[in-house]
Amino acid sequence: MTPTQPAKATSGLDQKALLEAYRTMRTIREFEERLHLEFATGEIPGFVHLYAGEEASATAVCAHLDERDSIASTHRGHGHCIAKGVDVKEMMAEIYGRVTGSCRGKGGSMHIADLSKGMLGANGIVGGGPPLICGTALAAKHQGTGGVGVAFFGDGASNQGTTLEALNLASVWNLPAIFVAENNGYAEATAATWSVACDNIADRAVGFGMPGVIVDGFDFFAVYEAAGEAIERAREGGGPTLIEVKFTRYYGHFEGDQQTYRADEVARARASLDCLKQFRERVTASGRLDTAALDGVDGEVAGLIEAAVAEAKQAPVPTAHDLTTDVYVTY
Amino acid sequence: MTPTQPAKATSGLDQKALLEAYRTMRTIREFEERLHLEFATGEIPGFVHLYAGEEASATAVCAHLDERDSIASTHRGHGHCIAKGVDVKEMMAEIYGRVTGSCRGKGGSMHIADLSKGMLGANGIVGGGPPLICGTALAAKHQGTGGVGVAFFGDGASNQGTTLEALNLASVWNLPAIFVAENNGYAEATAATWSVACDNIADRAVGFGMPGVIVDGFDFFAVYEAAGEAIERAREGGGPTLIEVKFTRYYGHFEGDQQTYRADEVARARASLDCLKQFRERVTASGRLDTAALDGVDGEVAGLIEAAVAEAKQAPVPTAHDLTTDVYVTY
Amino acid sequence: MARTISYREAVNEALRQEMERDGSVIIMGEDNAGGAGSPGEDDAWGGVLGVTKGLQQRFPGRVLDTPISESAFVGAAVGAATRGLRPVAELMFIDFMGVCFDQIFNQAAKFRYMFGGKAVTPVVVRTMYGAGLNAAAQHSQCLYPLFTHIPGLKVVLPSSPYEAKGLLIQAIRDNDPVIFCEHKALYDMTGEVPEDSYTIPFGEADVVRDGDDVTIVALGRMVSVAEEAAAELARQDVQAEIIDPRTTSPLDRDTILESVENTGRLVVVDEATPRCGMAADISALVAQEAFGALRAPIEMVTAPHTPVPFAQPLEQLYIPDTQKVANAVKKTLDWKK
Amino acid sequence: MARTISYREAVNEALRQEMERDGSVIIMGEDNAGGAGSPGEDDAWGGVLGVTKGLQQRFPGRVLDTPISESAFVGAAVGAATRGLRPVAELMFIDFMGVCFDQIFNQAAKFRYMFGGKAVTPVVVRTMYGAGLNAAAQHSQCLYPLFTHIPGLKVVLPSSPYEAKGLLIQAIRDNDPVIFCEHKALYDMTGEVPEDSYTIPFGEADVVRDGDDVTIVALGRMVSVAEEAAAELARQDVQAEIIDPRTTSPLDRDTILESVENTGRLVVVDEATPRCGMAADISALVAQEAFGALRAPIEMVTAPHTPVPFAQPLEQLYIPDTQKVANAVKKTLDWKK
Ligand SMILES: Cc1ncc(C[n+]2csc(CCOP(=O)(O)OP(=O)(O)O)c2C)c(N)n1
Ligand SMILES: Cc1ncc(C[n+]2csc(CCOP(=O)(O)OP(=O)(O)O)c2C)c(N)n1
Ligand SMILES: [Mg+2]
Ligand SMILES: [Mg+2]
Repeated sequence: MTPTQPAKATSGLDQKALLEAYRTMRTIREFEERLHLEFATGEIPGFVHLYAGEEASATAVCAHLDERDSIASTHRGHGHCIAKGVDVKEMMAEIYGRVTGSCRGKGGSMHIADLSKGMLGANGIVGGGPPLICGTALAAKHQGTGGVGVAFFGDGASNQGTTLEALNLASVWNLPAIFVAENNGYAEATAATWSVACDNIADRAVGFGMPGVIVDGFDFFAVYEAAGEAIERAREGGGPTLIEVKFTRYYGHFEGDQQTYRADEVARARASLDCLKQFRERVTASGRLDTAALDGVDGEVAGLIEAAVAEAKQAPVPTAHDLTTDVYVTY
Repeated sequence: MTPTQPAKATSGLDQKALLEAYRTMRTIREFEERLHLEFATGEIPGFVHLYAGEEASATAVCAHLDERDSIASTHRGHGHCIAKGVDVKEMMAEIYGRVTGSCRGKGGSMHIADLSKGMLGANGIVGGGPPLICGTALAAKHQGTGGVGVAFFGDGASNQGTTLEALNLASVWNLPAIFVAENNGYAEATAATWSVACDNIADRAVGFGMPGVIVDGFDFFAVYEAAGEAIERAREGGGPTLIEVKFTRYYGHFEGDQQTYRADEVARARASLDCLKQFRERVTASGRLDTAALDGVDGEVAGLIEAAVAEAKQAPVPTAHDLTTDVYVTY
Repeated sequence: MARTISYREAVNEALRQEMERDGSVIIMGEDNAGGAGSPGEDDAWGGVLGVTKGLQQRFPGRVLDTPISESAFVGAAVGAATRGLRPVAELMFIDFMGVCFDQIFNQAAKFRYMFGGKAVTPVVVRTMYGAGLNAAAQHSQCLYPLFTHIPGLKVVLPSSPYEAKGLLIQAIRDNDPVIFCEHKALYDMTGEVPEDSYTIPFGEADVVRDGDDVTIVALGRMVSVAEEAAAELARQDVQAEIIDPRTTSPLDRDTILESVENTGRLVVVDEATPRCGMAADISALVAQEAFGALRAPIEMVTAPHTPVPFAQPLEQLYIPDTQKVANAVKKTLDWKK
Repeated sequence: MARTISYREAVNEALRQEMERDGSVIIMGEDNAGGAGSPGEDDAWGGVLGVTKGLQQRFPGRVLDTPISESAFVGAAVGAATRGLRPVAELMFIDFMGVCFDQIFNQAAKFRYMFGGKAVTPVVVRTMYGAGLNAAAQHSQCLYPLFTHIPGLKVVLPSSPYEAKGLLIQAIRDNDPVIFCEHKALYDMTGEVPEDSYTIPFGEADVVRDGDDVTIVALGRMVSVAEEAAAELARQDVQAEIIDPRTTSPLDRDTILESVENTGRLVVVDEATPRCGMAADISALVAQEAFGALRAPIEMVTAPHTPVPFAQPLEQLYIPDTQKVANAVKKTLDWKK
């Protein structure tokens, strides 16, 4: 287990890449903030878990990925989807249960997916993703594509047997798999400091024969560098890595959660640690990007999300026919 | 994780305790060696997994236990049963499928149990026991008895999610639970060095916030001391411990296994490491017991096993009535 | 008039009364004690839908939060039950059974038989099932047919607040492992519930409505759907007898068979999917044991053989409704050889 | 005469031929490659009962041993199937489903539906079921009714070497998740099996024997038990038609219904336990769809609602036998209203 390394300036990313990363983070933030508002109107069905505050993790990890690579997500999956390139309008439509959605309205927020993008789905089962990623990593290895599989999972999920088994299997099979433990401090209302019996989730890596790294999840560049190193090693046959990303979620466990179990972490994080704020400061201070360019992205993203919501609300819902299709490929 | 400590002489055990420990180990050995022969005659139904070679583990751990304490075992459960005081004749009858057996012939070798002795059963499911032991330890804690729960499991079982979850839960709940990983080098035909992705199973302890200890499983006294320390700590509210016991099984995975996947470990172990041999040497060299006393025990044990087999073969089998009883307490 | 409370409150009250009565009753589950280790309000949650709220403060140390480790904590409940406790473990959604099923069906369910009648395992697994909240494929299943299939388990499906309380108290006192299935869409249903403690025995169906024309066996949430259908049918002069088995294992065979002997017609209404489900189970029972009385084919009204869809209009089509029940009844009445 | 091989060999041959034909087929399971990391003979085991023996040497790198981590490796097979492989994972005993069920029923089975028809998950889980080896309660179950209950899964029960080969090749080529259930007591059964590759389609029952007096639907190992019973009945001038559905999901409803339309009598023979089982499933189908043809109550011959006992005499009583089948048939023939 390596302690957090302060990330060097802007990690050698060029302007285009920096702007792209910023756009992704901003898109996730805007998507989630808007959902938070829309949910309150009662128009969005089902359970919705927001990723706001955690944008740097999905974005920085997926910045290293391409079409050879696959990811598995969690119930808190919007950010991973966006970072892996799933169409934002289709996502919004899916969350509204429309036939134009990524899953034609049959999955919803908890099962949003786009396999064509290597996004294996949000997952309603805590710990559902890590075993799947052993498989996608195995496929990449078998096919010799150089691809990797990345499993995102929470602090709560780090106590699920399926996750722990997957860590061991990935090591035993020497898979190009990356395990990203997103430690946002809570599983529902339960504190990670209570439910995870060791100091850091990354401490578990040694028991499964792989490197374990801890990174500051508010710092895009810290995550970017740690993920880059792990992914490169995996692509070269060096096996899996466990990366623990520490940060805070900005909203409740799901929409509707009163969060009385919390202290004032969120206000503090928003004020001083926020990944978007930090990113802006870093790239402007280093002179890589100027405020105008960043503001330009903000505007474009706002327009995109606005359009996504408007279109989703207008889109048709599935019909009786859809109820019984897609159960089997052939029956 | 503490490295193996050489055990001090005879661990301060008095003659009676030493003789008792020897008797238990010898009983297990004799029981298993005899089953090995009897199985070959085709008279014993089902799957039989022998504990020969591993006697020191069950015996030394259970030497610290009393009626407040409970254990959960594995498919390789005869040794744990005997060490926890289950009646040897009832055990033999059970393995023969007789109505006089510990489970009235309904369980067999893989489900041999005696709850009245705190022996929660052999278990046909790899990793089945550790969660159960969290429960018995919880009960002891809740009832304030000072009792502990001990889960025995193999190297193969150390990769099962249920086992790993149980380690974490025991720590989180600060349970008086002891996890004894019996690393005999194989899970069926698969090497532990391959299937366990870290160097030692005990290396996993840190990831679950508990001490991890490695002991030489051929050395009764080494196991005795490590277990004693852990059990004492647990009784006093100090929480769980993971103890890895390393040794070799003398027979195949189950009776019938040709074992072509193995090298000559067994011959070497039998010749120089054998727990019974070592025990005899240690207690005689230290002058605590003489050969005659030990030989006397050998004779008594041989007689007991002979009688157990003879009686089991004579005992009645269950009848049609037994098929549908014992499914529910009340229906 | 008797006091009216919700299904959620009925479950909570049953837990509270049993915990008061018997110090060996403990409960455990994710956030059941409100969220351990968190800096804010104590007892903030009471399980995800607030069912156990308030118990932690009343019974300190007897309401346990758990990590997300269903095998470990359900297994712990099972193990504790063999050593004198009467644990109630909450499996938040029945859909999560797949990560802990072994401890339920190979351990708890089989101890007594495998150990020759020498084990007693009084454990209750409370769990939430059913569609209706747009929670999609992994949070809306019924799945109790899977538990009903397993010898050694008892399976309970309360259909009202009154039943929730009485059946849960029975479950806690029962000496066999019990899977107690609460329909998530019923938590806010209110009904009359006595304040005192009472039990409803397992294996005794409730005849919710008398009728001579057709027997409707309805399970869990479907009982109220059947009642609505029966009310509509009554307006058309069809008198349906409605039977709520209350427990699927044990199943009150006699009440069902007697009713069909009288009506000659059977409609089974179940929200679970049809293959190897409860509708098939009850239909088969009747086809074997009351065949002589049957005057029409048995009708089954169930969810389709599909996962539960997310979108609202699809989920509404998925769940059996009054109209489908009424149609099925009419089909049995109209049938001609 | 055609070549005769065992059921075990038929499974092995199907795997070998498909691996030869298609480089994306890989197999994995405990000791499937013989026992990784061990110092002795290579390919020493081939799974616990030798079914995959020889494949590792022929297809290096495509036969994977696994740790005892069923969730992880079954899940890996599922994940790999979404990325272009056609994995066959071995779940050593079906009884172990409880430690990995989630990956099968919530993941593999639901991807296609949840993802709006955009997922293809061609994974096969081979597994061993059934009583007969005195392996007791946790190694002798049938449990395929649990998989049959789940929409999105296909469930296969080959009853002979010929079927084992053809159905397994179909399973591997099929684009849906398939649970392929091999009866442990059939591995040494021999029968004629073509050397060439062939498939048997899913959802097409085999009419094992023609007859006009009664329809016997028998599953898996029970097919041969039904055949023995039919032979005995034939000596008493009763001609039983025997139907082997071969797959429980999809189920060939038509063949069963047509047969009952003709015979008017149904006996379902299944080794699984009865509650929410296949016998009930098929009985319910017939009670709904062929009621008009039925001339007697449906009879079900199944294991009792108990765990599988260890002792030999009990296990023999547990498994449905020829006598019980013949008695059930006679009961349907003797029935008078
Ligand atoms: C197997 C399983 N158990 C429980 C749940 C209910 N649940 C959904 S999210 C969640 C908390 C997850 O916490 P964590 O892994 O830290 O992710 P986070 O929500 O913080 O992103 C729980 C308990 C579930 N969906 N699946
Ligand atoms: C869940 C589960 N998976 C697989 C098996 C089959 N099995 C029985 S024993 C065994 C090997 C166990 O190895 P280990 O834990 O090292 O114990 P040992 O046999 O060496 O005592 C296996 C794979 C099982 N019984 N249960
Ligand atoms: Mg979290
Ligand atoms: Mg071992």
